[in-house]
Amino acid sequence: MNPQEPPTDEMRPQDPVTEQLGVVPPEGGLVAELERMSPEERAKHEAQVAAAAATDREITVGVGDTLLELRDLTMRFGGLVALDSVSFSIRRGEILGLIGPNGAGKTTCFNAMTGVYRPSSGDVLLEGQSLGKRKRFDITRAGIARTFQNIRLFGEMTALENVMVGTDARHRTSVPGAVLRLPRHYAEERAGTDKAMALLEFVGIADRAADKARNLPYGYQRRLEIARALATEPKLLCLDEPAAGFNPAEKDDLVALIRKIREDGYTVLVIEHDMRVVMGVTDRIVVLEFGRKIADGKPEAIREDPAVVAAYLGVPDGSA
Amino acid sequence: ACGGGGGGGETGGAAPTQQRAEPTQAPFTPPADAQLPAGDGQGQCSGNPAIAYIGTIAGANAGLGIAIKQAVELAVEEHNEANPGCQVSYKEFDTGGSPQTALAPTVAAINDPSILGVVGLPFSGESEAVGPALTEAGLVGVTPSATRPDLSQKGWTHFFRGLGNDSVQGPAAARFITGTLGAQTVCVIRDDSAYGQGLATEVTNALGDAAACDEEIKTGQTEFSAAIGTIESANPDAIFFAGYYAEGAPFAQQLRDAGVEADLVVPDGVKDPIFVQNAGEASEGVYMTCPCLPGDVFPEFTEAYQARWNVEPQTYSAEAYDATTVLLRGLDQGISDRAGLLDHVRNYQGQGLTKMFAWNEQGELNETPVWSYVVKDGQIERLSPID
Amino acid sequence: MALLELDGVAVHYGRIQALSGVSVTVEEGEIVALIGANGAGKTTTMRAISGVRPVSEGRVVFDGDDITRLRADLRVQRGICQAPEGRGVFPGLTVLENLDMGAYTRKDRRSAAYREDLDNVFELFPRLAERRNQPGGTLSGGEQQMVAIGRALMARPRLLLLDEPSMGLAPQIIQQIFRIIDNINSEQGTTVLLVEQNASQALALAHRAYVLETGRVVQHGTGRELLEDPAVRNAYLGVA
Amino acid sequence: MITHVTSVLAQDGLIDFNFELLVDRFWANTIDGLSYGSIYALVAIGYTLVYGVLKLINFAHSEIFVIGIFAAYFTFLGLGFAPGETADLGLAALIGSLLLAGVVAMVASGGAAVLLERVAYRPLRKRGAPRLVFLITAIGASFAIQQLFLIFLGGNAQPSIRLLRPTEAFEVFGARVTNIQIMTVVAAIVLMVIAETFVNRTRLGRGVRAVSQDPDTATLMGVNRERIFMLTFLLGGVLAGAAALFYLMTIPAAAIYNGGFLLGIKAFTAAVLGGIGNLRGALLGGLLLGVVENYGQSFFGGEWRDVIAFVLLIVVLMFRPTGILGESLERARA
Amino acid sequence: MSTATAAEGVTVPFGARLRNWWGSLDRWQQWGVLIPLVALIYLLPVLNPPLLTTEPGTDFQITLFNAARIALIAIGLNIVVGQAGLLDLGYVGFFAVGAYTTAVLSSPDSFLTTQYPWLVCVPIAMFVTAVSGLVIGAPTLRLRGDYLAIVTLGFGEIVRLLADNLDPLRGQRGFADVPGPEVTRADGSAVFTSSDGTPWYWLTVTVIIIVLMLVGNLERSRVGRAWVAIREDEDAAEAMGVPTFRFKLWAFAMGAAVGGLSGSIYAGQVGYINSQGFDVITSILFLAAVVLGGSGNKVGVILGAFLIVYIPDRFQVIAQYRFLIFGIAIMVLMVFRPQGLLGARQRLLTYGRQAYQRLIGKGEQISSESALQKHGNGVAQ
Ligand SMILES: Nc1ncnc2c1ncn2[C@@H]1O[C@H](COP(=O)(O)OP(=O)(O)OP(=O)(O)O)[C@@H](O)[C@H]1O
Ligand SMILES: Nc1ncnc2c1ncn2[C@@H]1O[C@H](COP(=O)(O)OP(=O)(O)OP(=O)(O)O)[C@@H](O)[C@H]1O
Ligand SMILES: CC(C)C[C@H](N)C(=O)O
Ligand SMILES: [Mg+2]
Ligand SMILES: [Mg+2]
Repeated sequence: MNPQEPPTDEMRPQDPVTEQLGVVPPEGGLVAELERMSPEERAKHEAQVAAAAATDREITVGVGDTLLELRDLTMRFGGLVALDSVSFSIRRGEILGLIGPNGAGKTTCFNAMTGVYRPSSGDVLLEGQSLGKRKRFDITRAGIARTFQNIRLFGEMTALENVMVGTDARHRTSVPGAVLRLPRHYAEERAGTDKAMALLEFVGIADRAADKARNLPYGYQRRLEIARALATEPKLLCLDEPAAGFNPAEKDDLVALIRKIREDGYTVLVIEHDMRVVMGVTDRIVVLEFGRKIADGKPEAIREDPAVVAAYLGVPDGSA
Repeated sequence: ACGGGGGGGETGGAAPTQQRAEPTQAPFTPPADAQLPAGDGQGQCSGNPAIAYIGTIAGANAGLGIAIKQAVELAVEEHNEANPGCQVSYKEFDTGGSPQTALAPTVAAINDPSILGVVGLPFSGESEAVGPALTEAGLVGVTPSATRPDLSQKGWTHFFRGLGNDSVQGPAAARFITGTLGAQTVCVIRDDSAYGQGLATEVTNALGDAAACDEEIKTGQTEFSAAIGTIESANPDAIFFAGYYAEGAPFAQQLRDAGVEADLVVPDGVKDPIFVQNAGEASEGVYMTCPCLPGDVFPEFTEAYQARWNVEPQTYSAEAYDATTVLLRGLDQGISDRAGLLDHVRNYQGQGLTKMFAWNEQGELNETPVWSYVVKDGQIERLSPID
Repeated sequence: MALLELDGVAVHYGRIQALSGVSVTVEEGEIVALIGANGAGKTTTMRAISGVRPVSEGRVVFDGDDITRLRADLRVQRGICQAPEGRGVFPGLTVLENLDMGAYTRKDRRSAAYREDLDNVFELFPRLAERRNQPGGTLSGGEQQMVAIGRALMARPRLLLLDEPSMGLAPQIIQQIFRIIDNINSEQGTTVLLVEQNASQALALAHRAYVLETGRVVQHGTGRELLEDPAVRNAYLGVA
Repeated sequence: MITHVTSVLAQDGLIDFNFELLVDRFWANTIDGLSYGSIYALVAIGYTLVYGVLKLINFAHSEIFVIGIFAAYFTFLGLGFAPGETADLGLAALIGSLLLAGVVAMVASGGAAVLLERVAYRPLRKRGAPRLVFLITAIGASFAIQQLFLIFLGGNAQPSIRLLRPTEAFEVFGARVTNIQIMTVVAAIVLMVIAETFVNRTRLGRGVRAVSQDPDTATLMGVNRERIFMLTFLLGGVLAGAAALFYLMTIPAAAIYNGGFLLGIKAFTAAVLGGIGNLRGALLGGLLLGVVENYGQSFFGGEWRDVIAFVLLIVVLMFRPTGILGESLERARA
Repeated sequence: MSTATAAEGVTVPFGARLRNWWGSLDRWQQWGVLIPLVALIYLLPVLNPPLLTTEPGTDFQITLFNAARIALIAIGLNIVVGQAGLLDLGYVGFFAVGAYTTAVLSSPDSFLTTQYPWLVCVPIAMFVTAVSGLVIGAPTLRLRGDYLAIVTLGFGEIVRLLADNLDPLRGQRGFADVPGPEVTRADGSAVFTSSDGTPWYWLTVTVIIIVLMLVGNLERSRVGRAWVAIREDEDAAEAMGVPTFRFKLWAFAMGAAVGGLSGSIYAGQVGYINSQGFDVITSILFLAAVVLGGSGNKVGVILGAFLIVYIPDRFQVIAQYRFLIFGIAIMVLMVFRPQGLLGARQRLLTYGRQAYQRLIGKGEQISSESALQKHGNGVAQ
């Protein structure tokens, strides 16, 4: 999946975590292990992974109708207007880019959508339903999942468990069920583990499944956040600067990953500063500046938009 | 406008002292025939009997416990020195002073067959917690200080109280306040201990209409402006403080600082030289009641204690000394089992330093005088028995 | 003599070895870039230099002195200053106080030079000037990044360590950042050690660069050389 | 004659109200509360400082305070004042003695706090112990110090020594204000202002704040973390020492091995009430706690004092989850 | 904040070593270790091992019982503190509620006219305590970190003070003659008496084993995961769809119920309770048991509880110094084992193990951990 091999286990001659686990990873890491498998084994394994990663939720409506709508969303902090009646909508199945200068209000927009902040005015509608009064966890269950600009993982949990917390959003076992180990507990637990593992593989970090999240390098942590968000089976996946801290090659992988996510039927909203990523992956782009929407259109149009160039892009992107 | 001047003129609160004669000291001669631990030096005991102190050593209110423990230890030492024929071991068990922790050490004492008698437990609460266990084991316990009345009503056969209980002291205190001191309105301040609560109830009941206000404080409290405020507002002729000296001393001091001149009467839990030291000048003229004969007039005991422990004997040291003596007398006679010692105590009759020891069926002393005291020139001086 | 020299440095996290035998030299007045994939050990190298992560093998030499065991805050006094990964903005201090913290070891905090530096930072990042009294914790990600860089500049270090300075910044500002780095290097003579994912720009700017892979230096050379190296291009510049 | 009249909790009369007394004693309670609250405040500052920097509830701080009490006490004794009496001193001698005792107490408490930091907390830091471990170690230290006092000085309070009798300085709405009360309140405010100035206006103070927010990054700015920790403990200890002197003057029989416990808990409550980590909050919390406790005692009766304190805390936190002056910093940004 | 340790010089943490060893055993080997170990635990009061015993200072059986009841408390508190990361300094309040509920229902001193047998009181006490957990938790659980700590401390004190102040609860006069289970020997004498710790110890150990299993089930489930997530980052947990408030309440209620259970057993054993001994210090000692043993590790906290009770009791003979020893012991232990006697990661790793196993396509079994451990070990060799 990557022209450059991801760091393998060779660099970690002794990993205390996996050691404590009593499972020293197979020599050469997971990848090597997969390679060692016989074709049948391999096929079976991949079928398992694919089945587990596929979302259970059927997509009832075709691509195109509105999934999420922001209506005159305004967010004030004291005298500061971080969002100034911003309206736009996201259609099912699309990848929407949200860009703008630093401090334009992009993250604030995420926060207002996911219930971290209560909007000062305006409303957010998911499939026509207002999210205004709903609790944060409920919004997630309703179908919006996100990653964080400043990574927020459960540091002491393993990568796998981090993702399982995400899968739990769709589980219903509560205390009595867990205490008494009811059948549903088993079913959910098993399904959750499988799915989580598959997701880790999907984002390419399965070989560190048993490491504490805290100990993962920055780039891995970002991917883990994506896997965790995906695990909640969102209708809309919101990524806040997913490519930050990636090198160009890794960014290419990320673009491929986001495309794959979309192909699996997710709708994606992505904040990103890297124009190659933005242009490479989005179907449509919304541009914010000083809390106001200044443009909304296809990537090609946005690239040419003089207002956007002035406010944001500056000299045509030279990094590519 | 607070304190001395305030209140206005109804019951002549300004000068209660003029309505009564100043209480005076009644003559008292310490008992000449008091039994001492040393005895006659002819003690012969069989086996290696032991006496145990069970009570707080390191826990809360350790000070009270240690005063007792040290007296017990002193008594045993004096006894052993004087009686080559009877060497009694001393053992101690720390209960931590609370009913929650008292049981394990008590059971340990019970399980030690050499222990024939116990001095303790000092506090009413822990005594209550371990009572059934001691009775079941038939291990006699003489408490030098637990004064809650109902301890003797539980049907325990091991329980002997080495002093009068609070249902004796309470009414006596009330009589002293209204009678001798001639007070017509009284504020009763209580702490939250089983002892303070019980005593305050007894006093309040006995005071009847004279009880003008009441206020509760907590063990460990050091600042009493609110309680004193209540008193100032009520402007009583006298105040009764049902609690221990740890709170009594700062209370008295702050009371006088606030300018309240009413008579202050305190019970046995406060009757301790420490109170005088800690309340400073505020202790001057404070009246005390105690279900004990004056224990502080025994220079020999005081000196011996001071020499051994480098501190003055404290609240119930003398009672503990006496209680130990009672047990030692039995051992001197060669008693070698618990039943025997229990029997010995039950039938014991003898003068102690502090009083005459002879118990009734319930384990209460027959003679339970309550004495009044006053602090004068920094000394606790006995006045007279309250009748 | 080199300003900074890492000699066979190894660093462990518990029993995970994150660096093994890393040797890096930075000459006075140079800009040196470190590039590598996620988890290669770039940040760890920076931490080893600034002293927040102890070195288990090898030596760190700064300006001729062995500072391998020197406390981190004393290294700052010698002129090593780091803008850390993850920004490390003090959330409860205002922008101004944050910047002032950068100058903590400076003796001339009442002087004109100090004021001038402050004005410089505000000029570079007008956004920060607007927000000078806003608590750091409420800034946007990019604004925080500006604070982190500005704060490092306030220290007027001899050796400036920048860990992914362009992360989270808008394209326009990124251009600016690279210009700033160039400027302080050429005008103030500050030596810079730079970790960048934006490898092409970093390599274009740097005099020399090192490539880290799984905790080892696998390649080094001038910026230009590496920029043209097919393997590097393939692995880090995303030019398939 | 005033008796408890109204009853709540229906017929049982479980809790009595005494409205009359509350009104009657309003000003007296306010003044007493302010002065006692000042002592809470001075101790609270120590909690708040240490908490702010190490996120550690330093349960041993109450013992640091007790050390100050004993230090002041033995200074009195050393100066030749007799237990059980009130000395009769000229103004100069009085001020001199008090100053000396105060300095000794502050040095003793401050030194003890620094020592505690060294022997108990620093090793833990070096080993990267989790936060709760510090808390438990603090408890261990608190036990140990208390027991040392108990073993060496016995279980009773030291005989009281007084250099100064509280006398009425002036009256406020018929309530008297004593000389000691004035000294206490003034000292609390002055010391608070000094501490606050130090933390907010000096370079080292800024180091303290930086370390409290992000110790690792602070190091990268050249802040010597260890020195900041030491300084924090020192400052907290010194203020506890000052509090100890005024406490001893207010309650001369305060020199007892476990004398810090209750006050410590109250002071900590005060610190949280005001917003832990906030110096002004500690002062405000202390004063408020002192005053409300007193009103409550008059209204409900003395046994409810501590209940009132904690209920006040809970109620305040319900409405202001980070205390009265607590940083209402938006929670860390998502 | 941590210092470097050279790779060679690293000592494997004791807990990890123990775990490795445990993981390296076969299933039957594990049983082979476990059964004698449990048997040994049950036999302790009878064996009264010479070096371990607390006698002559304190009755060893009762010390063991006290250790067991504190262990039960520590297990409950560990749910709240170790799992969910909610610092509760007033846990003694729940213990008190459990004890008082039992006493009020069963003591002749009670204002109630009927006295119920102990066995009836226990479930009621647990229920009442759980409800009190909800009542205290509902308004306070939105507080963060140490604000929660001090508020719980306040609630704990309020519980004690109510017991002290309210007349029907009898303050320090207390409730006497709280009965125990009505079991008699052949000769008609009661088995459960306050002076014989052994039957009570056995009872409590049995209860502990049951509670451990149930709590273990919880921890190895979605619920336990949610707790840890909340502990690690409450906001992120909420964003991942964890109803944090509800799960925190559950933690509080579960923890409280276990505390109440312990209180109830305790009241039955001592037979007498009053408002003393439910103070802040006691509460903090409970916490010390948890932290000392290894917050988050159930076996660890049991060990911690044992130490908390055992150290002071062991030094009864030098009573004056025992709390000094105790205080210093705590400090020293914490310095040498800052993660607690046993570290906290045991449970979480089992998932990794399972999933890893399944991923590499070998272990198909998910229900039995030991099978996986065995398997995992196979890979390791
Ligand atoms: N809690 C808050 N209090 C005060 N101001 C805030 C708060 N949160 C955000 N802001 C301000 O609102 C503005 C928008 O911030 P936001 O994080 O949404 O920017 P952004 O578009 O995500 O920028 P970046 O690309 O740098 O991440 C910023 O100027 C920020 O300082
Ligand atoms: N605190 C830690 N504990 C354990 N291992 C760690 C820790 N920090 C980093 N590591 C490990 O050290 C290795 C190097 O990490 P480092 O952060 O230096 O990489 P990096 O090159 O900066 O990566 P990125 O580009 O993602 O920031 C990684 O394998 C990582 O898992
Ligand atoms: C030591 C004593 C003052 C004890 C008190 N009389 C009680 O009953 O608890
Ligand atoms: Mg942002
Ligand atoms: Mg990095």
